[in-house]
Amino acid sequence: MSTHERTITIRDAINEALFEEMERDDQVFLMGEDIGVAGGVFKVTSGLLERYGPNRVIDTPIAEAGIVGLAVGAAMTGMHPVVEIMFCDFTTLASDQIINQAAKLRYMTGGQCAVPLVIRTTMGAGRRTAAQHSQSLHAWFAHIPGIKVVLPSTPADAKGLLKSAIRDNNPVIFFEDKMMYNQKGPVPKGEYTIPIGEAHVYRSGMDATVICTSSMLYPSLEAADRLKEEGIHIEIIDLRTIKPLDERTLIKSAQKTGHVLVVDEGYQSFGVTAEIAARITEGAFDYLDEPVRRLGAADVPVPFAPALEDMTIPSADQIYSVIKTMVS
Amino acid sequence: MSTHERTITIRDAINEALFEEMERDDQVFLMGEDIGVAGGVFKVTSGLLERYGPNRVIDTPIAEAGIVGLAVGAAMTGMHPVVEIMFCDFTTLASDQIINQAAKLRYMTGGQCAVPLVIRTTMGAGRRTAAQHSQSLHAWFAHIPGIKVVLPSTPADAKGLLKSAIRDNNPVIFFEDKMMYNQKGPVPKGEYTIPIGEAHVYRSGMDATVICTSSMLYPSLEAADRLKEEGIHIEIIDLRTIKPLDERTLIKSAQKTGHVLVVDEGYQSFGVTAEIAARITEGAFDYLDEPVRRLGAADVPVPFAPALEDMTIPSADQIYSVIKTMVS
Amino acid sequence: MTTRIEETRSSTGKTTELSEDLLLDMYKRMVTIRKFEEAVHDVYSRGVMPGLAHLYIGMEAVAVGVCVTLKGTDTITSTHRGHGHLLAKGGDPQRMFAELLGKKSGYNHGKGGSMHIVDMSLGILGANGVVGGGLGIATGAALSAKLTGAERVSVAFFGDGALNEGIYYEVSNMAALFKLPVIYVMENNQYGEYTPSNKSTAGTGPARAEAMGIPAMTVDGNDVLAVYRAALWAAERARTGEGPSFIECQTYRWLGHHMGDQGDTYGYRNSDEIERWKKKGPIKRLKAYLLKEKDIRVEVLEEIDQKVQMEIDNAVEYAKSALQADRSEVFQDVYA
Amino acid sequence: MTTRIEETRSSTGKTTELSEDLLLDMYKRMVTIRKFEEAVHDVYSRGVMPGLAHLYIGMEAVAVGVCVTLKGTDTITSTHRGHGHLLAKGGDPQRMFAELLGKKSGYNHGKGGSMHIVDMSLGILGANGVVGGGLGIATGAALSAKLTGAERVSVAFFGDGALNEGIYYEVSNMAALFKLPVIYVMENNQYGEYTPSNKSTAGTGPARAEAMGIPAMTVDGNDVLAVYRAALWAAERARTGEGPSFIECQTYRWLGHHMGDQGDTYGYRNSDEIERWKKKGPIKRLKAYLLKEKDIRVEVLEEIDQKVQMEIDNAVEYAKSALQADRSEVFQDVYA
Ligand SMILES: Cc1ncc(C[n+]2csc(CCOP(=O)(O)OP(=O)(O)O)c2C)c(N)n1
Ligand SMILES: Cc1ncc(C[n+]2csc(CCOP(=O)(O)OP(=O)(O)O)c2C)c(N)n1
Ligand SMILES: [Mg+2]
Ligand SMILES: [Mg+2]
Repeated sequence: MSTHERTITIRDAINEALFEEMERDDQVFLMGEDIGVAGGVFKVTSGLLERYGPNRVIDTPIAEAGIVGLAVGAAMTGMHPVVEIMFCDFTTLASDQIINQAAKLRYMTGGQCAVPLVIRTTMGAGRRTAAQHSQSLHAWFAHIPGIKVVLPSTPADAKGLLKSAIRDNNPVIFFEDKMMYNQKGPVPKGEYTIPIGEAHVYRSGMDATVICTSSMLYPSLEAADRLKEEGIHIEIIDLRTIKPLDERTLIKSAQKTGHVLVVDEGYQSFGVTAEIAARITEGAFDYLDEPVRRLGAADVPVPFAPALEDMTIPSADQIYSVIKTMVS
Repeated sequence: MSTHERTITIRDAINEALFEEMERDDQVFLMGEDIGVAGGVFKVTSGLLERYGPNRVIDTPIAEAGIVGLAVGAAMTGMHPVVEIMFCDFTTLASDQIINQAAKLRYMTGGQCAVPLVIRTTMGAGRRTAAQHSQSLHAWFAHIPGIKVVLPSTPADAKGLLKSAIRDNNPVIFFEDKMMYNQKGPVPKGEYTIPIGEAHVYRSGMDATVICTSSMLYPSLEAADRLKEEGIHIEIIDLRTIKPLDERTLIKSAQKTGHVLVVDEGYQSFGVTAEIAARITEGAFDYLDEPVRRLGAADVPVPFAPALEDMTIPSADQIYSVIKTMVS
Repeated sequence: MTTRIEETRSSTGKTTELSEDLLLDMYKRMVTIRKFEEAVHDVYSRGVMPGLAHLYIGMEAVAVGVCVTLKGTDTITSTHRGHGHLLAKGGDPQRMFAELLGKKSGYNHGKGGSMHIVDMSLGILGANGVVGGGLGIATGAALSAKLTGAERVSVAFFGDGALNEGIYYEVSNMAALFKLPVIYVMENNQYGEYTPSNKSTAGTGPARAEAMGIPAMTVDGNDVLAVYRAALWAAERARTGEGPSFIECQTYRWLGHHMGDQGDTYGYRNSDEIERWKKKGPIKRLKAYLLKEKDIRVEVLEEIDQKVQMEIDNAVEYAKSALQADRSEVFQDVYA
Repeated sequence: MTTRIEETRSSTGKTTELSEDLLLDMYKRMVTIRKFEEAVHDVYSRGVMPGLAHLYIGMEAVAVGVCVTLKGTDTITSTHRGHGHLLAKGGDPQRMFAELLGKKSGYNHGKGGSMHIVDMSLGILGANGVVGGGLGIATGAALSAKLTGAERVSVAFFGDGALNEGIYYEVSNMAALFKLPVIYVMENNQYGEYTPSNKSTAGTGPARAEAMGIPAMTVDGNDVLAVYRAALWAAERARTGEGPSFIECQTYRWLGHHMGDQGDTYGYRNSDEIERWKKKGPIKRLKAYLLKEKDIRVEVLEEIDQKVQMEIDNAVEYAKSALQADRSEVFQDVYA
């Protein structure tokens, strides 16, 4: 990383990445609902319409399948669309386009075409917006060959990974946690990218490994801080990308600590935590002192009432308690 | 099971279940593309239009989201729709309806309504129809709370489970392997149902456990037969339902054999095999002699050419070899 | 078949046939919505209400004009901006407000919040958080009415933005083919979030409906009587087996898209426009009609206003003091 | 704007402006499609071809009438019934047939098969296995033409069945709003699988397009010259920035929905109907026109027939003897 760093929010980091990549490459353009005049409902795209005009920052009708459909066609014919789907809950409206078209075209055609397309979307509960606006459906896309799945947790990663995603020649779905937009962190000043497919050992430790995705980094850190006071040293690995999955880093850590907890905000069952647990178990079986533990979102539609919603999302308390039972 | 059995195909078994349930309950009706006049492209619904008329066997336009949308509304208002989505690849066009509406309505409304809806669809490769007609996307739906996921492998199970699905007060997605329709097997004569959520220990054995879904039963049996000749006795568990998952049966078997292989035709990564492996590992860690092994479909879009396609689907050979390395 | 908006705009003059009771009922329902939404505005602004709230102020005539033509067994589906539809169809302000505050005695036990309120006993098949999400459900409810021979009408309220989701097209095509008793009520409040309707919609809603053989009409959505007459026409068609109808109601939302953007920093409309529409406000308009054309005394209306205000105040008080959603219910009702 | 089919049906009489070369080119392309499909029929019937094959026989005038108006850089998207479009746009019969047989030298190295053939160098953005799957891609290709200022036309071929998928509505709305250079060519072959178009579609394709402000036309899709003229009109509109157009071509598929249902045991149409349409066959019709109105000698056409037959025979031979898809490629090209 560059030595010149500033402290900015994830929102601004993403906004910067969009500016820089649009500046760098004429083929990059944005499409989505209210991303132009309004600057996006999460204000992530502000200023871009003013700078690049309505041909490169396109306000669309409310039509998720159509938006992604157009983006696929544009990507096949030389452009590099960056599409915003406001909530990942609504990627379900475009999932045929994403998985049957975007993800498969290259392979089905024997490599004749590429679909360099980025879908930015939001994930995560905690906003008290109930079951249709709070899902984290990244496991769905991770299941599908032909697409990459990125979910950063810090401003620096968000910027560097989005830039990589935009330069990637494949469809990439980029999950932004909606509660994290105001999260601040240091971001290098100059040009940089972060490679897709590399997990980040955020903190090292010998006693147990916590593998987390997206905003789950923060309760993990909180739990780790508390555990540290008790002399328990946790290694924290922020996945950053789930497809491709940086299996090696995970297995190495598991081999070192022998205790692993995976934390993710998708529904726990048949979700991301299962695959990670399975891969680690396959790769580090003889080193594990106990099964890989998992903490996903509860297997219920996300409820509205704050007290209920909070029960369904993995918390620092839960992480703390699970680790405690593991290392004791 | 009844003592009076006949040998019929899965196609006929499903057809019988539909007849019987439509006869039993006026609220049951069918909707789908070409299910009426044509009797379904796989001929599963033949005869039903003639018997129950166009109000209860409804040929629809090609509009998957619309079909499921109507079914959700009908289910909420007292009907029991059984919808056919020709290929599960096209459930992606209806996935908003399935997961944001059907699966969540009961919970979101605090239990005020039920959505008793069955979606019959096909899964499985081997038909040489390439990447958009060969997927097995059951893992997607298993990830979503509020929906049940059933995937039978024998005529008797297909009939009994479909009848249970139709009587269930929840949305149920019912996967039929398109290569299995001609599979024959004994089916009881009288009225019977098979409960959703119970795995079937298809064959018992002490040396290793193979857990399989849908058509993967058949290569598993083939491999087991070969292994038997070598004195290796495999326990075969046919899951039949993946949501809810009959964890207890799986764990019990794992505790007994210490060696487990999970075989499924969905893409391996972030698929069904991972969750099953994780649950077994959590429940039987101390009994396992090695990590739970997994065999899913290769993580590639399903290719067209037979020689290539066959490489991507778990085969009896592969199952045989994996078990051999496990028990030796 | 499309009636241009100009033709219906002046229609309040010709409605001598409506009883005073009905007119006052409409007035009361509209005031109920207005005061409910004002209360939401107030409570939300104090930071007491979690989540999102999309207010219906300015659009009251649409929900009320349609719902007064409906019977208890008729069904509606609503939108993310659902409070108005629910109240117009008879929803209980107490249980609604309790739901908005995430309380156990809320309609959905606090699990749904503003965008998911349902009352099956009143035929309210739900607000919906997915734009266009009610269209399939409403059309399916109409299908079940047809299949069971129930003489039930199903109404789908949806926005000008929702018109561009493919689902509308898929289900309305089936409604036309199967002659289903459904009414598509398009609330054209000129914007979907921050995008003007003419930037998101090529052609018009009514033209699109007619292209599928669905008779359509555009009415002044701030004129409750015009909406009412259109709904009567459509409901009559539905009840007599003539199939679906489409009504576009031209109206306007006075406030931001949701409570979180009241300042209107999104630069998509100007205050002149807002003022112009406020002058044409639906409640003001009905009130003037009642006073001038129907010779109703102002005290009668004031009494209604006060009664409604009390009812809403009570609902807010009730909701505030009600028990929080019950944590023991968090894993309940995922499955039936 | 909709031209009724009756008006265009007799239009072949008025086309004195077309050069003989162009007419013979059309003839040749149509015969190429016919003979290619006959070969598929033959090879498939012998059990040599894996998977599904949806034949285009009877519909040749649509693909050819449209594609002869296109330049090499113009793009098309096709359907599950794609061979005709691909050949009309210049696709190589050898590489196509090799693909159908799952061979390494097939267009897609055997990974795609009949429903996924692409030739990016010819602007063929692909057959598609999802009904309506080409509509988004075609509209997106038109968007990229507009954004880059390329004077490129994008054509989406799709069926009467596909018209009812919501995606058509979503993307054509955007095409109209953004004035994209796209032509929607609806092949109304009267059925989607086994369901007659009038049972699946309320209203008509052209009416639906016009409701979104997209000029539309219905032509006799068995009259290649009528299709050609409609396509010229639409392509001209596209090239001059006037936006999308819609052409409905009334035609018929002679054979089953796919090779697996040739016996037509699905009871959805009768042989009278099939015979009636065969009499109106597009190749027969063009041939009659060339012989009678254009005084072309029958030998000229026969020579074309023979040449094409040889070319197709060669393609089949080539494909049969080509190497199987390469197992070592099975995990390649999942990602770029
Ligand atoms: C499928 C989907 N896409 C996007 C959104 C985000 N969203 C919520 S309301 C809204 C605008 C809806 O506009 P309109 O239908 O006109 O209703 P209005 O808000 O004007 O009442 C959008 C885009 C959503 N909830 N669902
Ligand atoms: C989304 C989707 N739904 C269903 C199918 C199955 N299917 C294949 S072709 C077809 C009929 C298409 O009809 P039409 O668009 O009229 O084209 P035609 O076959 O007549 O050329 C159907 C339903 C599919 N391939 N994709
Ligand atoms: Mg609106
Ligand atoms: Mg057709």
